[in-house]
Amino acid sequence: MKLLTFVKEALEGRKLATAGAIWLLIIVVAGIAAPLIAPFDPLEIDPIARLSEPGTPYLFGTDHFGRDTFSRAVYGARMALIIGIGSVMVALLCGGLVGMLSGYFTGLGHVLMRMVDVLMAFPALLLALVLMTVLERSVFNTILVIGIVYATTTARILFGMMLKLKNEVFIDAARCSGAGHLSLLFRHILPNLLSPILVQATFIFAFAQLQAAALDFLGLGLPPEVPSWGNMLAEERIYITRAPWLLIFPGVLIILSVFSMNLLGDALRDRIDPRFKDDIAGV
Amino acid sequence: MSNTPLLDVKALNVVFRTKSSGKLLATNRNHAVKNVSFSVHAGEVLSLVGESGCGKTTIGRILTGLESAESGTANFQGDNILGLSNAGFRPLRKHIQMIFQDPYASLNPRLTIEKILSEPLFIHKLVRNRVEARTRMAAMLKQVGLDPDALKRYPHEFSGGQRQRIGIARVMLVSPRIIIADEAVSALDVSIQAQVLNLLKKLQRSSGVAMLFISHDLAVVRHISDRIAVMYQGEIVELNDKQQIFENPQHEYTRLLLSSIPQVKARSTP
Amino acid sequence: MIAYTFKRLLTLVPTLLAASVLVFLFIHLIPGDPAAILLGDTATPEEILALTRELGLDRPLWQQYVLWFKNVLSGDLGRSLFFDTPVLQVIADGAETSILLALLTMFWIVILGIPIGIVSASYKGTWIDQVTSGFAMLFASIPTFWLGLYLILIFSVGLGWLPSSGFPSVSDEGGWTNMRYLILPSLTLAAPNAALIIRLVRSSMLDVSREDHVRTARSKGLHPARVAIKHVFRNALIAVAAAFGFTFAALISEAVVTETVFSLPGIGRLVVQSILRRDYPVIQGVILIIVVLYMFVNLLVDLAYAWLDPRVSLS
Amino acid sequence: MRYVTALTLGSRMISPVSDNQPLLRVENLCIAIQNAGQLQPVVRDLSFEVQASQTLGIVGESGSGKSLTVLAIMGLLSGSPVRVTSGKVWFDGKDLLQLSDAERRSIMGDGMSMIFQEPMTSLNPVYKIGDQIMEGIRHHQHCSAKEARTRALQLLEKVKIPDASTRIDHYPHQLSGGQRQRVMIAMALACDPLLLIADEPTTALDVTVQKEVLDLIAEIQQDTGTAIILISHDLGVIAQTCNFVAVMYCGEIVESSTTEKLFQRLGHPYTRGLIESIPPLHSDVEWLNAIPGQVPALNALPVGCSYQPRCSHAQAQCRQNPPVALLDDEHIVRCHFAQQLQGRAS
Repeated sequence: MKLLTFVKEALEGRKLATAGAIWLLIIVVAGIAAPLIAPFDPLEIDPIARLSEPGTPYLFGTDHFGRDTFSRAVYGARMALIIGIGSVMVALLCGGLVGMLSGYFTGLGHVLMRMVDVLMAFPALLLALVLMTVLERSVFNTILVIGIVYATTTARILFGMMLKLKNEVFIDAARCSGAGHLSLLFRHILPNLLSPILVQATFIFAFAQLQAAALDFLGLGLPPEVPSWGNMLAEERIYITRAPWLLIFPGVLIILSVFSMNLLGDALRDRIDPRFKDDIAGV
Repeated sequence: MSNTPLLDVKALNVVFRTKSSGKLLATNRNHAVKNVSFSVHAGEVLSLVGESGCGKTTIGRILTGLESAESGTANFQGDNILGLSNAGFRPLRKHIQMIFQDPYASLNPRLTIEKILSEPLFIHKLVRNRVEARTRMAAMLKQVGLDPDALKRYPHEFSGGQRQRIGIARVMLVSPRIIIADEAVSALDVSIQAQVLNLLKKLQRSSGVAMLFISHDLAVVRHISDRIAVMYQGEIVELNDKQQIFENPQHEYTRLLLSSIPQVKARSTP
Repeated sequence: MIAYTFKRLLTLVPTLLAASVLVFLFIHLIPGDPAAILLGDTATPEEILALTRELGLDRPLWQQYVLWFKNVLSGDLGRSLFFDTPVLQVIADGAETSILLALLTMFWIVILGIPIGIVSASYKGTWIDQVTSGFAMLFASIPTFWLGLYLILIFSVGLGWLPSSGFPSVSDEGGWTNMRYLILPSLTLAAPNAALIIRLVRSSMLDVSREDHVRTARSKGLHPARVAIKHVFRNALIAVAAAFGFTFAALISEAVVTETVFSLPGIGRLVVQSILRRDYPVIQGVILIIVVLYMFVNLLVDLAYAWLDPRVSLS
Repeated sequence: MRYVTALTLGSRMISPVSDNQPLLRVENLCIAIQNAGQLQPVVRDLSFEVQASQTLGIVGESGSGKSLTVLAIMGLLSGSPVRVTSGKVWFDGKDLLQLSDAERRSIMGDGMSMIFQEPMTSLNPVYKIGDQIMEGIRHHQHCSAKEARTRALQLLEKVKIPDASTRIDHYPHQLSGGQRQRVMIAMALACDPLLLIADEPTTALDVTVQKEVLDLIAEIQQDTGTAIILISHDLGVIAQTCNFVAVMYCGEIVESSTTEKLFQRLGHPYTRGLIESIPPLHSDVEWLNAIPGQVPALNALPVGCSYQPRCSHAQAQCRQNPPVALLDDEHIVRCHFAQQLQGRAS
């Protein structure tokens, strides 16, 4: 509930970011209610209507198999949500936990952070590519790989924030009141980290979309039959001149969603504790 | 005043090690507190006074278990409290409490005053339930000059002086034996500082709690203490009754400090 | 400064060793017999046995690592399965394209990112700022390959101004005019990164402009432009320099995509093709080299940082 | 009409027939802060004068508007949500508020310069201190780098930086807090200003260092005859350094006089309250005579006298704007009961 008021306050007076938030809401609704909204099965092939232009009954036209682009785009929204939320969860659960604990228990923490440094020596997409080489192409693996890539930065960020928070006077005060480690970590420190974590999650969500699209494009992401915006672009790229709508619709959807998420993240970041602002690597 | 002191610090040494940037493995050693000894008796106010970097704050943090010492002992009611683990120190926290300098930083911005104040009550099992806790907290807030309504509010809704009163309430709620007050009034405006000083003095008198009052301000120190220890570069250079310190300073540094303070010479006279 | 450089170099060693272990283990992560993987599908059992002996695959893992590391130090990264030439050779063939692409991209990033960022910060809150920082964020939100495809569509297919794919070496016919092949790819690659630099320059300058020493500079009666450049931008540059390490990493990542879109014979496309061809020795070699390069860039960034901030180098 | 201004508060009374022009004359200065679409006044109808080679101390607690006043005089409010809404600031014959930005800048750092509170952050960390001192000199005097450096070296020696010829090439972080404040003073003196504004110059310093810096400022004033405005929350600092004092509360000057007279006959209950809030150094008192309550918020200023809710002498009359009372020709108090209360113990 507090996070919701935090978001509401951050959006106050920021028209573009509010528009972004509304767009994201539409994506969320479309993703959840995809079967109700999509007029066709995203995998259904209509051989006669291959590469038909936008109109009726195919709102966004069809691809080279004759599949309805609009329906695929709506299911793509669902996939975007799954990838985004999944990656954020993996990044926060792995990276967030490692970073927080490392920052709190600094003895072990510095060793853990050195290991994170080693992983960070691999540029993000390259690390994802290498991991995908070893793994099968699947939705789960794509989420895992993107999540791990951003877990490293998340660990770093939370480590830094924890070091700052741990030296706060009110933490000393809580210790003097007799609070133990668990109480310090979860009652006193974590609530102060929630809004910066939310901001970080917003940016991870945005980046994950771009990474997933890039992986799809390189043929190393989601399985080709999965209706995702990235796959739609990857499969239809050769029709860019013959059927430009095939690339415009999914492309614009990705851009709008990432842009909205970045706008939202930016608006939220302006509201968090200024000490944490520089820690969060966003746009 | 009984013969055995409540808190007896002997030969305390603190060394901070920081990584030296020039050499690879070398560390810089900063001997922050050198061979410091003093004692605080029950019901007494002892002040540590000195300029920034003299080690006074470090001593306060050591005695509340927030930092560790290199060597020395600190006997509280006969038992050495140095070198205790976080858990080992916990039972002592009911008896040794701390007031912090910055009223804006010492209250968790995410917690209501009720949560902040009730925490030590529950940890030290001083109350059985919320209702009892609330009664205790409301009474204490009245004592420090705040409305019991404050419980429902967050720290940012209060002014600096009010927050410091809340900090004092948190400390007094557990009825400690000794309070370590680290620059407790330094961050406050002159008129608020006077209010809080009066409050501290009143509570100290009425409860009989001992106090280690850490400050850079000699005038404030004179007002509140029984005895004063003057610190310079990690050492206590002079420790005496306050009358002696002010009227008959022995150490050169004490004299320098006293002569450096700008004063309002003319007083309000008819 | 020399002592500082030396110290930074030394701290790199453990990270580099640990990273090399990860790269080494990569082959072992792939399901199957490493020797069979390294030789590909066509290998005979005899060949596999021979390689097993040669690489010591029958020995404990740490001995294999030592052997591998020795080979790496002597420049032997193994043989490519696809080209059947030394991996180092394969990588060297792609180096020219990638290095020229990186340099040209860096050029765009610096000449676009920094001035626009300064303008955006100087006109904070005005429509100029809103437009520039809005567009910067928009460009940071566009998938690299999508931008590349549309640049091709407009400037190559539509207008016919620039070539759409490939890159003949500058030592081939055409000489340095062949750089025109890299204009679209470098712009594609620069767009999101320049956007990030714009936003970073802007926010760092706004942070610095709130610092006390800027007020001191203004109190001297200096011209606002001089305050903005000499005091605000100069100090903001410290944060911007630190970010160039991340920019380089992003560049490598996005170069993989860009080189694929524009069919450039560079290292980035080599990675993708090698993955699709299951040419594991090449993948391993490229990754090792990129990691070393990335660390080297980070070292340079650290040194630039220390050079820009006397508090670091002189403390 | 001239006589009306004479009754506004001044560090010195503006006599109707005064012929020697003050160096700085602030008339009815009002400053407001832009807050959620509306202007909240923070400094109200402020008037005072500074004569050449005078030291005026402005004392007040946080929120009294003392820093904003000097920032407005200096011209450093631009770019913040705070602005001057009305009034005049006459300096050296010109109304500063009517000047163009360029004209204003030609005075900043030249005829008028400023020292700030935080010596640790007020110097640019990436430039050598010598270069930072030279920057202002070269800007205003258009001299060669060599001449500027010679001048910078002289200045560093003047502010008693030991080993100045080496220190000139040091970076700020290599200096202690006290030394940095000396560098700030050197920088402010670079172009021989007519007026030096010091905003809490010693608040961040230890008391022994504070004494050295205050002695230095006093010495410089003796030597150069520069007029000084010293802002402080510490009455002791003001009493020891300044020959005129203005006490500010809630954006108004409530009392002003020569230092000697002010402390002899405290006119305003607030001034008295402030002094009685400070524990005495050379005697013991059981309880401090603290001012009750707290400084009102800007958006909830009381009607009439702004001190009235905290004042032990307040009466119904105090809910009207207090008149300006002249205790004598140089001692001015903004209180309904100035005459009755003065000297009486509270």
